[in-house]
Amino acid sequence: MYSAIVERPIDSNSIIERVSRGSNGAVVLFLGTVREVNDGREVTGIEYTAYRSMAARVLSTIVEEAAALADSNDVAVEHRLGELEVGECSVAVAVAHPHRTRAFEAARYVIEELKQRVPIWKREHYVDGTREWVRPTSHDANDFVDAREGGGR
Amino acid sequence: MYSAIVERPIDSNSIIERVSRGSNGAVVLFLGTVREVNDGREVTGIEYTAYRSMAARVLSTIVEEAAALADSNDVAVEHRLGELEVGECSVAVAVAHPHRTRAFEAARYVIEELKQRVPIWKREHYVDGTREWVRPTSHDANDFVDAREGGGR
Amino acid sequence: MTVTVLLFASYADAVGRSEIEIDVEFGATVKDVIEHVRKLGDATRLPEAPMVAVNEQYASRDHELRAGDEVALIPPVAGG
Amino acid sequence: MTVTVLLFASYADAVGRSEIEIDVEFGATVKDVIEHVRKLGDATRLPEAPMVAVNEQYASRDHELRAGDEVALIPPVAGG
Repeated sequence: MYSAIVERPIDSNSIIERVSRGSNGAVVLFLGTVREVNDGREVTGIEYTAYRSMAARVLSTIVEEAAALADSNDVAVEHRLGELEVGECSVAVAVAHPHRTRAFEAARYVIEELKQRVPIWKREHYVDGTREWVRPTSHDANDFVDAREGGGR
Repeated sequence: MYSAIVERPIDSNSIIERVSRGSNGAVVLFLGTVREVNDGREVTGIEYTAYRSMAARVLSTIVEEAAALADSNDVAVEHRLGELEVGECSVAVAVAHPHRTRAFEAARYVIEELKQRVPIWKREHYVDGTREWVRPTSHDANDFVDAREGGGR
Repeated sequence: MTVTVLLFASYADAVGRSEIEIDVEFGATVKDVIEHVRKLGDATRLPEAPMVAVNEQYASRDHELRAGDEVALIPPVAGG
Repeated sequence: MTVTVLLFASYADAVGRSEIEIDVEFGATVKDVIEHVRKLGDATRLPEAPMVAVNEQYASRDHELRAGDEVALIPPVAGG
């Protein structure tokens, strides 16, 4: 198991290597990358900040949960902080397992839980020079956070 | 969209690069690798063969289906043939999408359909020098093939 | 009429060949080809109803063949 | 007793600070700290019921605080 909050570019190969073993037949890697357009606005970059000590702790807990779910210790995640350009990788999750179903499930679990529980925030920088803190959207599975927050956008 | 049957090592980075674009926020990569133990027998390597022209055709069809499912052209797959050692990658699937749910679904679709429909076979080589054609197992989701084949193991 | 039969993996081992030209009656089906091939090899290793592709498309047992068709007997696939 | 309040992202912007030491009554809860902080900043930008962590663990509004606790007001998280 491996989890880290980093301030340097993420190397997806090194994340894969952390989980690869001869007993595993399947590796699932998820990469989150900075999109050039979000909610119709052209983005030039994103700045990630965190409640760093808690983020590291929650991330580590999520990896332990995913490992228990998959019955495998071969779960790794890295989240990057700081200024990222369009196309750069903000998060990488890798899970290896003898069988692919478990690898897919555990990788999905890590990214969904990360997005709901890890105290990390991002501020998008737009072409017009403005910047704005991003609220979670319901494009994927963030409804949970909106509900907990008692508000929603 | 990209699909290929190859006889050289698979470079997962090049597969990721084929689908990465600034409009995508999520990349899912699946790697199938040769396991050192299968059904309790110690494996030294695997030999993959195919009905090559049909395999290429079916693989291409599956990629088109996954692209339609995900509403994205950023779907790529490579399957290797020949002799592979333990730990080597036999198949790589990459899907990129603005949103992660679709990327996960499409990547899963490609590998499941590949395992059910693409005419590729593998012969495992064991420590004791014997070799055997591998029948699909039901560890994951190959029940479909067993059913179609009217037999099962 | 003549059709080409392709055999792969365990089926090729069972018959001892990977490609055969066979003569079949006009109007012959996939089923007829399977029966023909099972007599050539170790029939216990060739199932009565294998998956079959005709000209690279999966086909049913009663699919009617034409001269020159490529009929592939497809063992349980195991890619990935 | 004194607790440390941590503010992040939009909440730090709303209050103009990222860390505050505040005095609260013995037996004060998370809710009391939130009310205190909302008076310091632009309350319209600080919700009445934000997510809160006490000593790095998510906590409910009626969680009772102890001296020296680190109380973090957590804006909607947006990692990934």
